[in-house]
Amino acid sequence: MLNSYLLLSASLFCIGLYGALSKKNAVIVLLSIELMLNAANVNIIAFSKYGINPSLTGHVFSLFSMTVAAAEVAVGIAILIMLYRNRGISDVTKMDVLKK
Amino acid sequence: MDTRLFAADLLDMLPELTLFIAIIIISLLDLFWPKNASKKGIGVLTLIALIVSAGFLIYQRIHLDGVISLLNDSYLVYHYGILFKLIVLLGVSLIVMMSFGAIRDKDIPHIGEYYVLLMPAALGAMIMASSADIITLFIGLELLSISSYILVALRKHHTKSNEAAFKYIVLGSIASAFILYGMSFLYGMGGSTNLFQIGATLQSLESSFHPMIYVSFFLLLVGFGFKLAAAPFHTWAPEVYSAAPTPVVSFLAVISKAAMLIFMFMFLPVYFVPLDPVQNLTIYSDVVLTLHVVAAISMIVGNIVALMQKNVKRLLAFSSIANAGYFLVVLSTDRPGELVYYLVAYLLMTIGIFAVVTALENSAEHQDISIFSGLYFTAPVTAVMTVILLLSLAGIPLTMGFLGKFFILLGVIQVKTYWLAAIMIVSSVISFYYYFRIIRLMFMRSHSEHTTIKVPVTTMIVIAICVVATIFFAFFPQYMLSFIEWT
Amino acid sequence: MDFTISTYAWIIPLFPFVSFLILLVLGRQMKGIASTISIFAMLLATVSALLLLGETLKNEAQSYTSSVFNWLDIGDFSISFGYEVNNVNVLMLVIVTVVSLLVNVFSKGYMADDERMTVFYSYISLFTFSMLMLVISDNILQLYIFWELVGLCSFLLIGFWYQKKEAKAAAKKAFIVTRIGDIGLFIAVILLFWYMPEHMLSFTAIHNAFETNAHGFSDGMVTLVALLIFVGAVGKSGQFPLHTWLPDAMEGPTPISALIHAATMVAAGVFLVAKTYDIFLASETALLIVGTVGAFTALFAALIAIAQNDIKRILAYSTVSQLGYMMLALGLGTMAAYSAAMLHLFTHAFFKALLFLGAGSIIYALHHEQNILKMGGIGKSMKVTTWTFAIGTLALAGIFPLSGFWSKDAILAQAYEHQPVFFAAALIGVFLTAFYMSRLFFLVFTGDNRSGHTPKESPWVMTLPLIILAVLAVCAGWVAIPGIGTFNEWLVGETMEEKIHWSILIISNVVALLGIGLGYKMFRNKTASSLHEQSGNGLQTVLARKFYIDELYDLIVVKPVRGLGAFLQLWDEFIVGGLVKGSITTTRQIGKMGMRLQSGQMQVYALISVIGMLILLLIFAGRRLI
Amino acid sequence: MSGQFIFFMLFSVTAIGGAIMMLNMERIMYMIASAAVTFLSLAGIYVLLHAEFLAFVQILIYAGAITILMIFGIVLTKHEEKREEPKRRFYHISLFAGVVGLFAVFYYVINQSAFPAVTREIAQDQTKEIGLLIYSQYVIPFELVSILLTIALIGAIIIAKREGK
Repeated sequence: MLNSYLLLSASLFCIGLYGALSKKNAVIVLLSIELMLNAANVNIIAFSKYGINPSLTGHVFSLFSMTVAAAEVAVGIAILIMLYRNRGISDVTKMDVLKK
Repeated sequence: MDTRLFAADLLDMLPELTLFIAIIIISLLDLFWPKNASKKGIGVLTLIALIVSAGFLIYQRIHLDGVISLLNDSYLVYHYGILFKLIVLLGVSLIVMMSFGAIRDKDIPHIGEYYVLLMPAALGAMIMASSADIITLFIGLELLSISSYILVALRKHHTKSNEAAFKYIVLGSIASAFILYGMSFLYGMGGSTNLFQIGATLQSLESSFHPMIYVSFFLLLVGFGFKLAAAPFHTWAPEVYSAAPTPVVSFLAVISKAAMLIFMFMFLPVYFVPLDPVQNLTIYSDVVLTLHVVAAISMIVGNIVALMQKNVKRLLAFSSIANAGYFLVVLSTDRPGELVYYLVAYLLMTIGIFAVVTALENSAEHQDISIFSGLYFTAPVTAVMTVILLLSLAGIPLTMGFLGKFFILLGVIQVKTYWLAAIMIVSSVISFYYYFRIIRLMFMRSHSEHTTIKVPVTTMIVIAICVVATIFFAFFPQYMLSFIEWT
Repeated sequence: MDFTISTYAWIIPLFPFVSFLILLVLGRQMKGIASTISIFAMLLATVSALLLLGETLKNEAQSYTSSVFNWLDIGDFSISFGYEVNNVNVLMLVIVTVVSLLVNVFSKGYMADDERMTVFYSYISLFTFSMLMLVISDNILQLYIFWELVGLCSFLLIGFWYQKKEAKAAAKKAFIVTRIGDIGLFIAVILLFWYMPEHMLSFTAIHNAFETNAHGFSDGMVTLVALLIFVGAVGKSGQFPLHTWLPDAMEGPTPISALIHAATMVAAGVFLVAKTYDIFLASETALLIVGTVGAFTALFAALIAIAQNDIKRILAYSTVSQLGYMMLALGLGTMAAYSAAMLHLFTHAFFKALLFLGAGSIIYALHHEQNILKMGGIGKSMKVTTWTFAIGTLALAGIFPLSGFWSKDAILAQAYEHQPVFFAAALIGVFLTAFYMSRLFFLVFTGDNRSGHTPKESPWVMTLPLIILAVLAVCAGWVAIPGIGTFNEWLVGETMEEKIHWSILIISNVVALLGIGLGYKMFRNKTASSLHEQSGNGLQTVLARKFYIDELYDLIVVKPVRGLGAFLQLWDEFIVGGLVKGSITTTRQIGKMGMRLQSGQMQVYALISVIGMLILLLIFAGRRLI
Repeated sequence: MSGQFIFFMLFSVTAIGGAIMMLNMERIMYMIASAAVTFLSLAGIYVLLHAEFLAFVQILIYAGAITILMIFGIVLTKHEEKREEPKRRFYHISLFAGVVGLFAVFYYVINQSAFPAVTREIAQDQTKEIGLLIYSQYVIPFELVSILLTIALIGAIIIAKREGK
């Protein structure tokens, strides 16, 4: 049973990664990253039931990681809003003024 | 084996507690700070908090006997941890001092928050040095990362800076996701969040788990390499370095790197998993080999691409990528003493050179390498000190930079990794060239950019501290080495 | 222990260092007196060095070592920062201080118009300091440190006129080529560190360990270490195949060429081999390689010198060739040859510095004209320069009784006794040296003035050093007149049985005179037109002009020799030059690739990381699992 | 086929389906809605894993807070809806190969490792147990998280704030 959960999480991680690296819309990129973090949480919770030495620690771990994810996305959106206000873009492929 | 924290234990956490309380108090003070008063007061308070915290650390070190372990071995107070924390505090203090003269209102509208934010970042790094628990490590890392995302974004009216901040947070979050995913595997196989227990359990696992152990390492490596700015995970660094405020850049270059080194220093022992008892082969040996390869790529890419740069901060970004390579080398030879020495050397020369850059770019209003031209004729003292810092970065003898690299090389040759030693020597030879380019620029009279340069007093003090220490600890490394080796 | 100056030898390098600091910090305000400060500091250093010499002459040969402080103490080993005073070191101290003093004085005139004079003097002071520290280092790590610093100064000074494209290119080349040598030396230092008993790196310890055979090295390792040290020496002393940077280094100011690229720094390679001679003595192979490289370099650099027209480049190749002589002598592996090498180092420093400064005086008078074909007839108007230059030429050619004669003879005699092949090479070298120097001399000082300038004798600050050096170039060799001089015993500390090879004394003189004579015949009193025709169509001129003798020589001796020289120059340009260019191109390519990664697209950045991770994973984990 | 497995299949299909929909939807609001579906399905998965408290938190934070934040982000930044495909074919091919390669590695690794089939029953009163853990063993990260949230709050405000000029 554990394998199924792990595979679910692996698929979510890879889909999230694909989204983060292929979508042009900055908000969706952030959302895809949330998906990757969520996949890690699925992993952790699955391990806390089926892993070696199951315990509630995993729950605590994923609780923390959810909080962190929320904080990260809040800052990310704030930066995006600032960037949009100054440059008027939200397309990540157009963010290339720094290339050399 | 107690899993609770008692009031008495708080004494062992005084340095961190100091910062914790300072963050709360100073950020509240910042809210009620008089509108027209200078925000430098916040900076001074921050500096005081950092120094008090460092004072507690030194006190703690003097009275330290062995290892203090709290909360079921998840929080450790030990010699090298204290050294790392002192380095972090030293670095942040220098950066705060540098900022007094360097940060201008038109650049950063929220100077008070700027100073406040440096503290949680330092706190995150300090916690990582003490933590043997992956949850605490992760939270410490994120505290550091999120603070630095905000720090990079503080230059609000600067579109390049906005863009760099967004790139930094997106890439940084992806790196965090990789780290978290890798940690989840470690947690699953180790059955605990405590690194010692994970290490013990991993060793007893049967060989079918080995692939997963490898994968957990490589997942961590992505995040680790990213935040250390080691190639091929370095690509963000030139952009963020060139766009962020210079004191923040020196923060990223020094403190973030130091924190990541602590992070990996904690994780590496987990991988002492025997593969083949006959050949004395462990997963650790593969891990080390991987680190060596990453180190080699970083040194080559960093030093060579730096040759092509015209923007000072991009040049220094690549130089810091190359330095990430040197750090990886010493990390993989498992010599904490040398790591600390080179870390201090790197801290001094990097913060010193960024202090110079911040004064020059504020005066010239651009970052082209030509800001250095004719410096010797407009500001001779600054120029001479810059030369010393650059010589140290290049690893010319009689500077800390040379001794640091010399120690690293001794270690590499001792473990008979000659190819890595060769790459290290050759690539640092290449680095001479771009550092000398800057030096030569400074002694060109005709092309002088500035008529006069005003280096703010605090910036000058920072530069002077860095230069004097760089020279002093090269001539008398004994003082530092005996402190590092103190038992 | 009585009061001895040896104990205070560490003061000598401090004079130039203090002058460096003063010039560096207060430089801008004191532009006028920068030279005075530097000269005064060097004067003090020279006097102290001479006092020290006086003391060592009185005493029996003994060495004084002192560690100033323990520099590094890690675990079970310690490296001290100290100094050593023995006769070899004192000899070097005297050479460096005297030449440096005279060059300082000379530069006051030569660099008078340069607006960055302060920078120039601060570089010179820093160089002299580093060189003196290198000389008195008591351990090889410390020596390495100053070895790097002198290299750094050399690099900065070659590129001193950064506006000149050639100067920049030359600095770059010197940088890359000498670096190869430095890496060799550095690896040798680290190997010595790991394998020496108790990680001792002091020269005394190396000496003791290798003399008593109590070192922890295998035979192969000894050879390796010796050769790595030699690689360092090859780079610094411009030996084949790393010699190519030295002629290019002539793009620097001429006084610098005299000081760094003729008399002192380039001799550091020879000095290094001499300091670690015990290691070389322990390996036959290493000695043979040292000697062969030296002999080959001596010969082929002399050949190339014939084909050159730039006065400084001729002198530069001559330097390479003379350093080759020293290496040749060291390769013979006897203590007598060792002291012959040091003697030649000693005399060469003076007459080569003299020649370079003389060349500087000419170049100064001719408004930076360096091509000898465009000089001529200077002898009439620049008497002091001419006479001193003549003395230098004769000394370099090895004419009795000037200093070069005695030192070269000592090397020839030793080569004759131990390695006939080297002897033959050295003898041909003597002929070639005499020839290219007389060519230089007669083209420059006799005949028509082809420069288009009216030369004036240089001011006294420039001629005075020339006169002093000329005196030294005459006398310096007398310390080692076979049978009379006591140089050998003083240097090595043991009495040696000396055979005086009268035949060699005579042969070498005759050969040298032959070379000069040939040069005289061919290049005396050239007019602009005769030079032009000579380089034109050969056979017709022979018949028309009826200069049978001249042209016959030209055809059967000079042309082939010059052809060979030109051929060997191809090595410089294509092999070493190609190597330098190749390494630059490769780095540039990698750099461009690295730059191309910076596309500004963050998603690309992330993908690079992920794919990089996957590749590493597949390589390092995959090999265990598949 | 146990009931648990049926529910697992149901939730995972909706989770992965939601994720894929998120990548392929035309309109941004639909994308966010699909992501919300994924987050909710994952809450279901957590329930299956006996992590009821976390399932609750998941709904609160992800399906609630984060989705709302994203909608804020969408509203505050205008988006051109038309999709013109950029000419980054090489990039997309290598991206696809990279992601598939990564998944293949995960697949191999997960199938290789033989976790023991023992499960230990976790305490009934999870909320209390988690609370106890947080306030004892994990009190340090807990305090740090409080700082982290404060910092993120301050940071988000000062960054997003419009500067009066």
